[in-house]
Amino acid sequence: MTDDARLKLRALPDDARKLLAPLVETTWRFRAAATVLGAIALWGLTAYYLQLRFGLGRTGLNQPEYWGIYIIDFVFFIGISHAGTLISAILRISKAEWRRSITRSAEFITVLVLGFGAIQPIIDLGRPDRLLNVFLHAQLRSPLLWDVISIGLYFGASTIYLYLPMLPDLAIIRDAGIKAPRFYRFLAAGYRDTPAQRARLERVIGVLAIVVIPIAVSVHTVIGWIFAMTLRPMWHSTIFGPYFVMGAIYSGIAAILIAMVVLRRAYGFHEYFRAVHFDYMGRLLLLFSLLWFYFTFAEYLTAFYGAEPAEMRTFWAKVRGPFAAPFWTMVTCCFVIPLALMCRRATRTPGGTLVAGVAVVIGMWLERFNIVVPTSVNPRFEFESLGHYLPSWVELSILAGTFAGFILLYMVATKFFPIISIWEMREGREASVREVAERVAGYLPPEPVAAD
Amino acid sequence: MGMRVAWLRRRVAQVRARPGEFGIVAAALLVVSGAIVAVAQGPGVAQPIAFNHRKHTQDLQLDCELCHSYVRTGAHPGLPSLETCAMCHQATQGTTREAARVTELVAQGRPLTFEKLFRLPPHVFYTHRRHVGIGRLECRNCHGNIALTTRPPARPLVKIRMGFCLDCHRRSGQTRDCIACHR
Amino acid sequence: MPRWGMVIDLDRCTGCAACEVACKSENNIATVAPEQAALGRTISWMRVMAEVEGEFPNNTLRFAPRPCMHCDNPPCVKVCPVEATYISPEGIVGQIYPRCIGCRYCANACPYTVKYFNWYAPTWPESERAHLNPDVSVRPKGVIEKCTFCHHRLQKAREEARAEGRELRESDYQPACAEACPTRAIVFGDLDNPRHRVSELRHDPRAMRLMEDLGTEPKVYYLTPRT
Amino acid sequence: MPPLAHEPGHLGRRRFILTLGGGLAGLALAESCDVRWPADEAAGPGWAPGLEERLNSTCLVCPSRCGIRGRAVDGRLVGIGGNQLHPLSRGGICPRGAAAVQTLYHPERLRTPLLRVGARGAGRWRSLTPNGALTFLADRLQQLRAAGRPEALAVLAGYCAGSMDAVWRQFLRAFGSPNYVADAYPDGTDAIMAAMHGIPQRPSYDLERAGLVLSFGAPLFEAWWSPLQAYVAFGRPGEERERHPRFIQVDTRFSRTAARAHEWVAVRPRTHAILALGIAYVLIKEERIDADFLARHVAGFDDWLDDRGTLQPGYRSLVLRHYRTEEVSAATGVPIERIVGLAKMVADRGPAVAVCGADVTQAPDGLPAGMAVHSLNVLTGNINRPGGVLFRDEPPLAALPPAALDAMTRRGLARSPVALPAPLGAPNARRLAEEIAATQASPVEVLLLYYANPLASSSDGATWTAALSRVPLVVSFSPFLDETTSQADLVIPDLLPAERWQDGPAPASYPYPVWGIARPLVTSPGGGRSTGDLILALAARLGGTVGASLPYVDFEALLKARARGLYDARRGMPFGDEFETEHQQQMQERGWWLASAPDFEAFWTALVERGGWVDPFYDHTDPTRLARTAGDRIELIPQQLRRQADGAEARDPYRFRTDDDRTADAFPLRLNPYRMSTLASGTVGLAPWLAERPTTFPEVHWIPWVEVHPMTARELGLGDGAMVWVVSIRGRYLAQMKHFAGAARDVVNAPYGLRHPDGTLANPLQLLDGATDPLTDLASWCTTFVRLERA
Repeated sequence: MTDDARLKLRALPDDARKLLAPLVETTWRFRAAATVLGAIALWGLTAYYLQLRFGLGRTGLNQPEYWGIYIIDFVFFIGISHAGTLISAILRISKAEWRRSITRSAEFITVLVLGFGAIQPIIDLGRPDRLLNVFLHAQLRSPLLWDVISIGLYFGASTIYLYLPMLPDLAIIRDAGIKAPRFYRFLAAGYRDTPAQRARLERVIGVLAIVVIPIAVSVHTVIGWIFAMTLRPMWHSTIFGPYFVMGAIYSGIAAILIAMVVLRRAYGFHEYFRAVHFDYMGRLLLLFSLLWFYFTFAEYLTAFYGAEPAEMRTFWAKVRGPFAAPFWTMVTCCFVIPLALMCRRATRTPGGTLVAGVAVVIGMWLERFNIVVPTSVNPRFEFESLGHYLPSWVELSILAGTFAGFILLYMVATKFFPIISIWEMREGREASVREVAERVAGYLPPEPVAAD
Repeated sequence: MGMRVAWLRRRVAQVRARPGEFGIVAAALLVVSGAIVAVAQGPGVAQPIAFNHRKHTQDLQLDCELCHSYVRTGAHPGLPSLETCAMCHQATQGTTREAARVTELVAQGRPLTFEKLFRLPPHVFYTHRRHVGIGRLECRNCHGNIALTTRPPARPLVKIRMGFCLDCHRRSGQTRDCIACHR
Repeated sequence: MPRWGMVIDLDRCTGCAACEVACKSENNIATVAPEQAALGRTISWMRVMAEVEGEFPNNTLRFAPRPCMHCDNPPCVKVCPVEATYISPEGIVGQIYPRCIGCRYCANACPYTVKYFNWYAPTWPESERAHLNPDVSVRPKGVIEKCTFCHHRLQKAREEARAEGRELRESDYQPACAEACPTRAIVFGDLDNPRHRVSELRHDPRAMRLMEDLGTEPKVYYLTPRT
Repeated sequence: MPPLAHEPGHLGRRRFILTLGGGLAGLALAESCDVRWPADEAAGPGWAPGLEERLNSTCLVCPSRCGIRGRAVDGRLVGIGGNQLHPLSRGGICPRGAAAVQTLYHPERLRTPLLRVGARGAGRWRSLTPNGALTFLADRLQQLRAAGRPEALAVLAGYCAGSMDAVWRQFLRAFGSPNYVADAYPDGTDAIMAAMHGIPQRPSYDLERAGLVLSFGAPLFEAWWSPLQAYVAFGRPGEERERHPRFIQVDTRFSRTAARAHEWVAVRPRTHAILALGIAYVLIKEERIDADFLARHVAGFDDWLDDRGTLQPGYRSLVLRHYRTEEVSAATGVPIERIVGLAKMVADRGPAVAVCGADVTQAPDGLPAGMAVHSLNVLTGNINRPGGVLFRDEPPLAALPPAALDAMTRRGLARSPVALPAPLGAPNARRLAEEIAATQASPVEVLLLYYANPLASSSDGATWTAALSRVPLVVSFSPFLDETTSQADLVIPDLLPAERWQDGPAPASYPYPVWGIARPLVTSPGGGRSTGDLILALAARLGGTVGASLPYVDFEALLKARARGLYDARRGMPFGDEFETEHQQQMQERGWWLASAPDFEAFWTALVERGGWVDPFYDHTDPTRLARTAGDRIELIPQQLRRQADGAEARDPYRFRTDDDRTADAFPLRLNPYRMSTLASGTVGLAPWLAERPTTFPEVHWIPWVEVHPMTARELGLGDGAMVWVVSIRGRYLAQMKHFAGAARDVVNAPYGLRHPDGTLANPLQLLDGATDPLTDLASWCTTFVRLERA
């Protein structure tokens, strides 16, 4: 980067200077990490090429284990994608003031991870060359098609929901002229931050925030329904819709927490991600760990109590059979660890939330594994209960490649866009204190007027 | 919002104002699609002999079944082998170079293998028996004016696709069940 | 409109698997390499399921030859996103290979596990291609395949009957498995036609269907073994 | 808002996007137009008109010789189904028969004759023309005759009952050699019948009309003489419960027959006969025997005075003395109530037919054990009765012309054969190998192998290796390079069954004479000549006595000439449907006969079209079908055995040892080899369809396996599916170990004849201890002990 850009950066006001610094400064650590991640992603691409060339036989899938890592990743990534849009929308609507530094990074997770999630079923297709059949010969009875629709909608909505609130920041970058002027001029699309524009923008964001919530809920509900609409033991369950939505939000919060801790360290955003953010997000995580336990318990108790033989084969396979290890690891990661760490203020620190977040992300991946695989290898027709599943190196490479690709893209995004909203911070400083005071005053009975 | 709509209108107007840009894009589109279709279709079918259908079917009034012997009974109608040609071309017929070549081949006993022109994908269960033998369809219903050609066409005169089959099935009230034709 | 169905008498079945091999021969089903077979990727549209229960010397065998059930209410058809699997007016659940995108949702939805996936393209030694049945296509890689009640035989039988200007007879259309069965345990025909044996046998007191409680309405009936 | 559109970069971006869109649209176009289909979908009907031909023939894959119906499309055999008219199989087919299309087009099939160029077994060959091979062989045989040693020609033939057997015998007789050895699945039942009935013939079983089929180790649904015969009997009268024969399987393992029979009686190895006599004990005690039949037709039931005037114990005394129910129960492991129940069922559900399997006779005391099983049929009088044991005759084919003999042939025939017959039996492969291996200068100079692969199928592989190395010229007619064929000097591959003319008479187990005709269903793409035609051509080439004895242009002509015997016999009929067959049977019962064809040509055409000839009538009143012993009585204590061996054994043949010496703890498990329904002979590898799933249980694919009880395996620390070496004192082989709850705790069940994917045979027979039954020469399959070692 040029010294010119540095000079221009230095001339900016405090928030903008700090938050735009990653756009002009790139450390060797970043380059090293990007190289490694890029290599892994390329490796994953190579593996996919092999699978494309020779067939899905390159995976460890078989009969009756028709679905494996790819579908697990699909559910997992789409789940993570609930991080941003949904959480930021909820926080925005509920006027949680502490959201201001968090929303942007969360929304980026959504848009990027959604792409990586959406390609998973395509990777899983036997005939990706016939993908267009899904549109040419769409059969609306199939939950898979509902999914195509809701994910498409969600992707569109969340991209807009990421882009629009970024407009003022893009205008700031354009005006500062620190980087690729034409690029930012195009993206800023003539936004001048006039009061009229600002007011219109805020109105649109408010509407979008409301619209995006039902779409987000529908996405993971429908993914849950993909499983629930079949007659398979421990899939055919009405709880799956809400269970999946809850799990998605849970894993999303964990992903945001990890991103916050990493961004805070990597870009020195200590002043923006403060103890209170971790404390509040930690509380949210705590709430969801309890919710997760409630849902899981309800789901398993129902299956256990009904004791239908077909269901029980899957149930016991998870609880004390060949899948006991992933099952109990899941319980530990999704419930025990986050509960233990997040129920005490002393551990709702960046370090504590990082540990809990990582545990939840791992646990939620395992949860999807525990939903997909044990049921697959224990089909209802019991003669076929000879199933087994060992992912092949191709699947694991694609898994690693997808993770690496997502992280890499996220890193690159932080180099082009402020990962913390500049204007929302400024707005917070300028307007919010007064607004909050007024709001709080509005909650209370009016102060008695002194009798004169 | 109104402002963005106005902006969009302006942009469209700008593009309209410069047909050159539009033309380039359209040309590129055409070239690419054309290339793809050409590559996908391949070079076409070449026959070992420039067989004159018109000569045989119109001038000489020979029946299709004479050379395509299984057209009423087989799945595929069959193509004439050298023996079929030899029925007449033992001695040179006519004056063309191709006719002389056939006679030469017959004399030498060298095999003559015609190439298939109209091809169906292998997942279609189609029999000529059903359509010609039982259904009494005319050859030209599906093969167009092949009988009037004077040179072997490189590509089918009629593109036989599922829609083509279904149109006829619909018109004639025949089955439109998938597995009636897909195997 | 006929409604094709099958009755399998478990009392007569010896588990010899002639039906399996006859099916493989009729429907061009390729074998898979030994390591693929060990992974569980063999294809067998008709398959004699057998499981030994109990301890020596008091073993019993739980078994059933299992083709596609051709359900009247097929769970696989509902979930297919591209209508590659569908139920024909005569009740045969068809699989259209050139349409299938290979998502395997139908395979997961089928409670009877009758749907098979081509993990690789099926392969044959060159010389073995000579015995491929020209009435049945060889599947490409990456699509689902399954028992079709040998519907190509129905296509041909109809053609034959029309050529001879007569009605279709019970014996005209028999799937390869039913034809091969040495103990005549497999009976096939029109369930609604009182002149066909299946329509009588399915009302036998021994008749049952697999997982009837799921409401899939299978058209394959089993006559339970007498003890 | 500034105008943006003039920047070139902007334009480029949009063009890029549009071009990309256009490309995608083009792809969509190409896709939706179905313009091109990938190569992997290219297998279709292609050019061929799809002309179909369906021809009846006879399956030659196993001895059952079922009727088949081949479906050929444009000259390719695309399917094999059953022939509805065949009286034995009635349209049914077995997996092996259906999979024969894969054998026909097997990539490893030999198409041209091969002459060895390198060392024996080195696998280096030179192709010969069919005529070159014929000349080569003819020259070598001429040399034998020129040297005055016609007896130095020997033929070892596998199961080829019918005209091929007759042609081989005729050929050797005219050539002047007594050395014809048939290795046709010996199971010792002919020796049992020879000893007890004086009829040296395998028995027939009228399973269909039996009330109870009591099988002692006979794998009725697996590698039996005719599984189809058993299937038809098992499945036939399904709706009429009373007529449904009840199948009871006495077996050492939970075989498929045991699993699907109505009852399975598990016995310890080597105790089948003890159970049979235990049942006899109850029948005698309860007086549920056919006393009238015993009195009129049976000798040796009661005690009798021998020539020296001493009182000899009869069958009754021996059984009552030694086979008290408690003792039988203790020896066999079958509970007392079960034994009594079985006896009651034999008495009540008659006619009860006891079928004796190779499990019983392939033991050191196999012959008496088989006699013990058969004695149940004698006790119930169920011989020569509907639903019983029958002795049927062969189809009345026209005999080949008497062999022409000259001085040299007479001299050769007068020589003693290399392989002398067993005391009760025929010349056999084991003796042939031993004799050749024992001498430095082999008595056999040319050895012809016809469907014989003794290196794989015999238990004395080492002897055979030695024997083969001594024979100067070994010729094999196998269409595949099997173990023995790869050790040959000359291979003249036969055509496969679907390409040649042959006949296939029904096996002895079927109670009616059936003559199936195997005819070419397709022509062999590589040309070639069937061995039958080759032998006829060879005879013509050799000329002289040989040529005069086999005066047929080809095998089809020979079959047609022999069929004249059927036409002239004025009985039987070309195959017909069940109604026609029943009608003919009823007519013949009343002494009538319905002619089926106006002349011989029409008769022959009908025979070929319908697949063969059957005589559905069996004469139950013919006394020569009961006994042909000296006293015309069935001998429960055979006098022939007394003459064979004088001693305690002869006085009481019904004593059996069960205390095999297992070599201490080194070999703790008993080896229990068995034949598979999908593979009986071991000469050809399994068709891929069969190799992929050789059995319905246990779940195995491709890899040869052994079955071990899960507890036993766990004690050995071996998990399900582990690869193990099966080790005996004589050798070892590699197999996959499957946990199998239907195996006894102290045995290893070992299917015979399977190959690893690389082609090596996993052969439990190589491990056998070498014990034989001295009376029949049958190898013992049940006295070998092994251990399992992790591979």
